[in-house]
Amino acid sequence: MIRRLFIANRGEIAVRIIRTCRALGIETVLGVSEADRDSLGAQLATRAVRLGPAPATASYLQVGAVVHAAKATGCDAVHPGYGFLSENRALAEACAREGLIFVGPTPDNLDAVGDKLTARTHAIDAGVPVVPGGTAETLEDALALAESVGYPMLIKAVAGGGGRGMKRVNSAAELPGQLDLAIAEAAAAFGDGRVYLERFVTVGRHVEVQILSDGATVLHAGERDCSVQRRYQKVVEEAPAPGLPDPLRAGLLAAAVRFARHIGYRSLGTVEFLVDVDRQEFYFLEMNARIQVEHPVTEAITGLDLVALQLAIAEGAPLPMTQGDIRLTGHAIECRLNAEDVANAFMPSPGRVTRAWFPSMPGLRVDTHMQPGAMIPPYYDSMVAKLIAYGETREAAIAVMQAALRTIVLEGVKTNAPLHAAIMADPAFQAGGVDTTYLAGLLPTLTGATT
Amino acid sequence: MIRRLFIANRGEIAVRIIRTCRALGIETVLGVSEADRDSLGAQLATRAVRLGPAPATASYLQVGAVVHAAKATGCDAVHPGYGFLSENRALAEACAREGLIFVGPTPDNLDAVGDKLTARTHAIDAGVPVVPGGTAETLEDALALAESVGYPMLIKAVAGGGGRGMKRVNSAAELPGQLDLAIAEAAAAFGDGRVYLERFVTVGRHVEVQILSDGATVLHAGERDCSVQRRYQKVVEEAPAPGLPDPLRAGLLAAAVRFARHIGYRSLGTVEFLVDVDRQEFYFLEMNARIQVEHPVTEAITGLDLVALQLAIAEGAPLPMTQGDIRLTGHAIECRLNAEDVANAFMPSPGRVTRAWFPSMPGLRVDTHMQPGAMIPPYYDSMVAKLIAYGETREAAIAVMQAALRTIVLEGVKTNAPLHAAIMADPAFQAGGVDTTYLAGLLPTLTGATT
Amino acid sequence: MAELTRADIDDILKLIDGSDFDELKLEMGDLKLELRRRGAGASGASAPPAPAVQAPAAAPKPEAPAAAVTAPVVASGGGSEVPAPLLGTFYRAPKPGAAPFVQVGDSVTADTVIGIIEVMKLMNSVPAGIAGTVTEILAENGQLVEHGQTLIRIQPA
Amino acid sequence: MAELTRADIDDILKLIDGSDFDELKLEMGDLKLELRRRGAGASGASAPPAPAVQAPAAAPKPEAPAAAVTAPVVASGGGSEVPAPLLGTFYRAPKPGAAPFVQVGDSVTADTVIGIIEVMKLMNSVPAGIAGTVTEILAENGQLVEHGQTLIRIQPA
Repeated sequence: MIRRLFIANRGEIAVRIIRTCRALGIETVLGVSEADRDSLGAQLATRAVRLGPAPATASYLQVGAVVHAAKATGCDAVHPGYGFLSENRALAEACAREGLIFVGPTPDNLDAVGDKLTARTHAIDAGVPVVPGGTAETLEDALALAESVGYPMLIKAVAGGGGRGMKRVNSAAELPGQLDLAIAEAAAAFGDGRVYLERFVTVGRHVEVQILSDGATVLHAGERDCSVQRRYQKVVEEAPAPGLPDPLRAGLLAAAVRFARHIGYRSLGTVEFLVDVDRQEFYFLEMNARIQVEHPVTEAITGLDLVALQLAIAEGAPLPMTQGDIRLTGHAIECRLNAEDVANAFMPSPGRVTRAWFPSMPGLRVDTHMQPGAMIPPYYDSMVAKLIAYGETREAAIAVMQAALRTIVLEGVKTNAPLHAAIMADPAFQAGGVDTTYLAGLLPTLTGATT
Repeated sequence: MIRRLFIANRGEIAVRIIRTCRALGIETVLGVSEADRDSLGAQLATRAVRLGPAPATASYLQVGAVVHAAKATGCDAVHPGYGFLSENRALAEACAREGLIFVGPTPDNLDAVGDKLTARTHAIDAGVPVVPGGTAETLEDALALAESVGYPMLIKAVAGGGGRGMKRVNSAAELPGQLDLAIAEAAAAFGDGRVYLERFVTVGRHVEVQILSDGATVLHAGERDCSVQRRYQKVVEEAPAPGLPDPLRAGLLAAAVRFARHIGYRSLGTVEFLVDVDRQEFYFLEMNARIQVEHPVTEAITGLDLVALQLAIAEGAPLPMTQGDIRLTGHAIECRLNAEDVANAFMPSPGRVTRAWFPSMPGLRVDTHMQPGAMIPPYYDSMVAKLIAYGETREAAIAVMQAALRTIVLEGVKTNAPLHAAIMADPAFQAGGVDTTYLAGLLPTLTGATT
Repeated sequence: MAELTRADIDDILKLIDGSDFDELKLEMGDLKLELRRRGAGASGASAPPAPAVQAPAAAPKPEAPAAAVTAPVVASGGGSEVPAPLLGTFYRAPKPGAAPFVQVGDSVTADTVIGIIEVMKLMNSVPAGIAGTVTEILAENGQLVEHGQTLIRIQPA
Repeated sequence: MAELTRADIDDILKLIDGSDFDELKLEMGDLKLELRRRGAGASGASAPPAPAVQAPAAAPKPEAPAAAVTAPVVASGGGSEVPAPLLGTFYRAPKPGAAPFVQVGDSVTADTVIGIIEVMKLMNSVPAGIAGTVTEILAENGQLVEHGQTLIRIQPA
C-alpha cells in the first residue's frame, strides 16, 4: 500500500494527483524547482522540497535528486506525471533499486515503447497496422524509401514524442535539407539523432485508446479524438471520437489491447493511431506509457478515477473490473487553456495571475494550478488549466464548454480562450470528425496571424 | 429582457447569481458595503458600487440606496438574493414604481406569506394542514390556547423567519416568562412584537417543496429534507427526502402546489412543512418567497438552473416546461461550511483566508465566495461555502461528500468541516430520515460542548 | 499624532492587503511606512494609492482607508478629502442653474454645505466637516457617488 | 513606542507573505525594516529574508531571493548565508566520527569546504564561497537539505 507518494512533476497534473491522494488519504511530497516553490501544488502537498533551480534540466529532470528526495522524505512511491521523467527508464530502474514503487510501467515496457522503431516493430509483430515507412541511416536510404512509399513523407525522431521535431517532406528535392535538420534537431532535443520516415497521411485524424492493464488483464476505456492540433500539439480533445464508423472503432480498440498485451504492458497507457479517413484505415503511431494530459475526458465518460487506478496497479492490485464494467456514457470535450497570445503568433505569456475564477458549473470540470496571485514562470509549458465539459450528447458538451468560456475568469496573462470559443462556435467542429489539418485552416480566419 | 442586473446581496449567493448571468450574457452591478468592496463578487461583477458602511442596516438593508444605485447604473432589474431585502415589500414596490424588474414575487405575494399568521390562514383556506395553535395577545389567551392544544408549545414571532426567536414552552409554569421574552425579542429583531403559539411537534422532520410558478402554471421541483439543524438553523440539506413514504411525499408536493396556486404566487418559492414521523402527517410551516440557500440540491437532481428560471419568470416568460418534464434523478446533499469554531460553542471565526482550494471532483459542486486572501468580515453570517455532493444513490452522495471533506482546503479561519465529517460518518445520518432533534443529540458525542 | 500600536499596524496591513493599492507610504512623526506591490513602478511623488477597484465605469479617485469615510481624512498631499456620507446623486448647487455651494478657492467652515446628495428624492446636505480652503472638486454634478467616494478636497486652515 | 519583537516581525511577514506586495519599508524611530520579494527589482543593501514559503516540515530559516541560491547572500544580521547548491543529504564531516569540516568561530576562505552533500551516493563538496568567520551552523548532519536551503552563516572578513 502506498502511504506517502513523491510527485516528480508540477503544474496542474501535480495538483490533480494531490487531489486523488487527499481523497484516498495518501500523503504527498512534491518536488519543486525554485520557480515553483510557491505554486498551488507546493501549498497543497503534505510537504514540498526544492529539487533545484528553475530550469527543468537542473530540477525536474534530475533523477538522482528525485529519488534521493523521495527516500529522504519517507516516500514509498514516485509518481512522475506526464512529460519530464514520466517515461524515463533510469528513474524507473532507480526506483526499483531503491525499493520505491514507480507509478508507471516496467523498465522493459518503457524500452518497448520509448524507442519508436522498436515500438513499430512490436506493432507489426502484434498484427497492428503501421504507416508505410522505415529507417534511413543515409540520405540514399531515405531517398530510396521515399521513392517506394511515395511523397509526402514525414521524418520523425526515433526518441521523440508528442509531435516534437517532426518534419514534412513533399518531394525528393526537399529531402536532403529536411533530413539534416531533423537529425540535428533530434540530437539536440533528445540526445539521439536517429530518425525514421513514414508516409505522411494528408487527411488523418488522431485517435488514441486508453489502456488499463494490471499485467494480466488488459482493458480499454474507449478512445479519444485529439485531431484539433496546432503544430502537432493537441489543443482540444474529446471522447468518444465523433462519427467514427463502428467497425473502425472496434478495430482500433482491439488493436490497442492487442499491442499492450503483446508487450506485456502493466500500468495505464495510451496507444495512439492515425486514422485515414479516406481509406477507413488506421495506423499505429506510438504508445505513451504514462497518464495523459487529456485523461479527464475518459474519466468523464467512464466515471473512473484513472490516477487512483494507476496507483492501485502500481501497488500490485488486480484491476477491480472487467471490460463489461467499463460503460461509456455521454460525451466529453477538453480545452487546453494556455497562457499564450493568440494574436501574436501564440507567444507564451508568462506572468502573475491577478484573478482566477473557475466556478462549479453543471457538466464542467476544471483541472488547474491557477489561483489569484499565482505565478506562471517562463521556464515550462504554458498550459494553465484544462476545461473539461461533459454532456449527454456532443452538442450538450459543446454548450457546456461555451457557457464555461463565457463564465470563467483568468486575468493578468493572455490566454487562448478566444481560440477555444472560436473552435466551439465553428460549424466544422460542431459537425464533428475534423482531421489534424483543421486548426491550421481555421486560424487565419480568426486572427489573420499565420500559424 | 434583462440586460443589466443589480444584485442587492453579498457572499456566495452574489457570486452564484453572477455565475448564471455571465453564462447568459447579462451584465451585473453588485451593491456592496465597505466591508465587501474587495470581495469576490465585487471583483466578478461588471461593476460594483458601495452602498454604505459595513453594518447591513446602513448598506444591504437600505432600500433607497439599492434602488437609487440600480437606476443610476442603468440596471433594468434587481435580484435580492436571500436574506436582507429578499422578501421586503418596500423594495418590491419601489422597483415597480421606478420601472425596475424585481426578481421575486409580487408585493401581494410577499404580503400573503410575509406575515406568518396570514400565511397560516391562507394555508387553512387552501386545505393545507397546519399545526394546531393560534394567536395570543394576552397571557390568559396563551394559557388557554396551550391548555386546549397541549404542551409542549412553540412561541413564534409573526414577523419572524428562519427559526429566529422561537421559544419552546414545556409547561404552564414556563409560559409567562417565555412569552415575555419572545415578545421582547420579536420586537427587537423584527420591529414587530406579535407572536403566536403552535403545538411543538417533538419528533418532526423539516421537509420543504421547491415551487416554480409563472403566475399561470405552478410546478414543483421535488422536496428537500432540511432536518439536520442546530438551533433552528439548517446545517445539512438533501434531496429527495430519504425514506419518505410515497403517499406522504405525494401529499406534500400537492399541498405545496395548492398553496402557491391559492395565493396566486408568481416566482420561485419554497413551501416548508413539518412532517410528524409518528403520525405520518405533515403541517404547513411557512412559505419562503425567494431563492433558498439550499437550492443547489434541487438543481443537482433536476438539472435545472433555478436562478436562470427565476430571471426568466421575472422577465415575464412562461415556464418552458411541464410537470412531466421535471425528472428527479439521483440524490444530492448540501453541507453549509461556516467559519465558526465548533469546539468553542460555534463562535463565529471571521478573519482572512490564507488558503482556499475547492477542486473539481466527480459529483461535487461548490458555491463559494472564498479565495486565497479573502476577508470574512464579522458583520454578516458566517457561511463561507456550500458543498453539494451528487450521486446516483444517497450512499454514493455521502461518499462524494466524505471525499470532498478530505480534499478541500480552507485555512486561516476555523470552519465546521469536522462537524460535517462527523455527520456524514454517523450511522443514524447514513440510515437516513433523521428528525430536527438529531443534531442536538449528536453534538455532545463529538465535542463535549453544549449546543 | 501619537504612536502606532502593533494592532494599528496590523489593521493597516489588513486593510491594504485586501485592497488594490499598488503603493503606500505613510509618514507620521518619525514613523515612516512604505509599501509597494509587485509590478508597481517605484514612483517618487507621494501620490496616494490608486485602487481603481473593480468598477470599470466612473471610477472615482480613490480615498483613504475605508473605515473613516464619514469624516474628512488627511490626504497624502496634505489636504483633506471629504467623502460622500452615503450613496446617491451628487448636486453641487441647490437647484439647476443656481450658483454652486462651493468653488475652488472658497473658504469653508466645518458646517459649510458643500453639496447635496439625493437618494430616491430625499435630499441630504453634506457639510465640509473641516475648516479650510477648497482646493479641488472631484465629484461631478448630477452623477452617482458611492458611499465613501471623495467629493472635494480641502486644505485645512 | 516600544520596539518590535521578533514575533511581531514574524506576524508582519506572515501578513505580507499572503499579500501581493513586493516591497515593504518600515521605519520607527531607530528601527528600520525593509522587505523585498523575490524577483522584485531595485535592491538596497540589507534585504532581510523572504517570508517562509509553504513547506510545512523542517522549514529552514528562509533565505534571500531564490535566484541567488548558489552564492552566499547577505543576511539580515549582516552575515552571509551559504545555501545548499543542490538537494541531498548534508554531512558536516568527511566521514562518520571525523572532525567536522568547520565549526562556529572558524575562519574560512572562499574555497574552504564546509560540508558534503550526498545525492544517491554521489558526494559533492560545498565550498564556503566567501571568506570570513563561521557564525552559525544551520543544517543538521545527516539530514536532507533542499536546494537553496541555508547551510551555515558566515560573517564576511
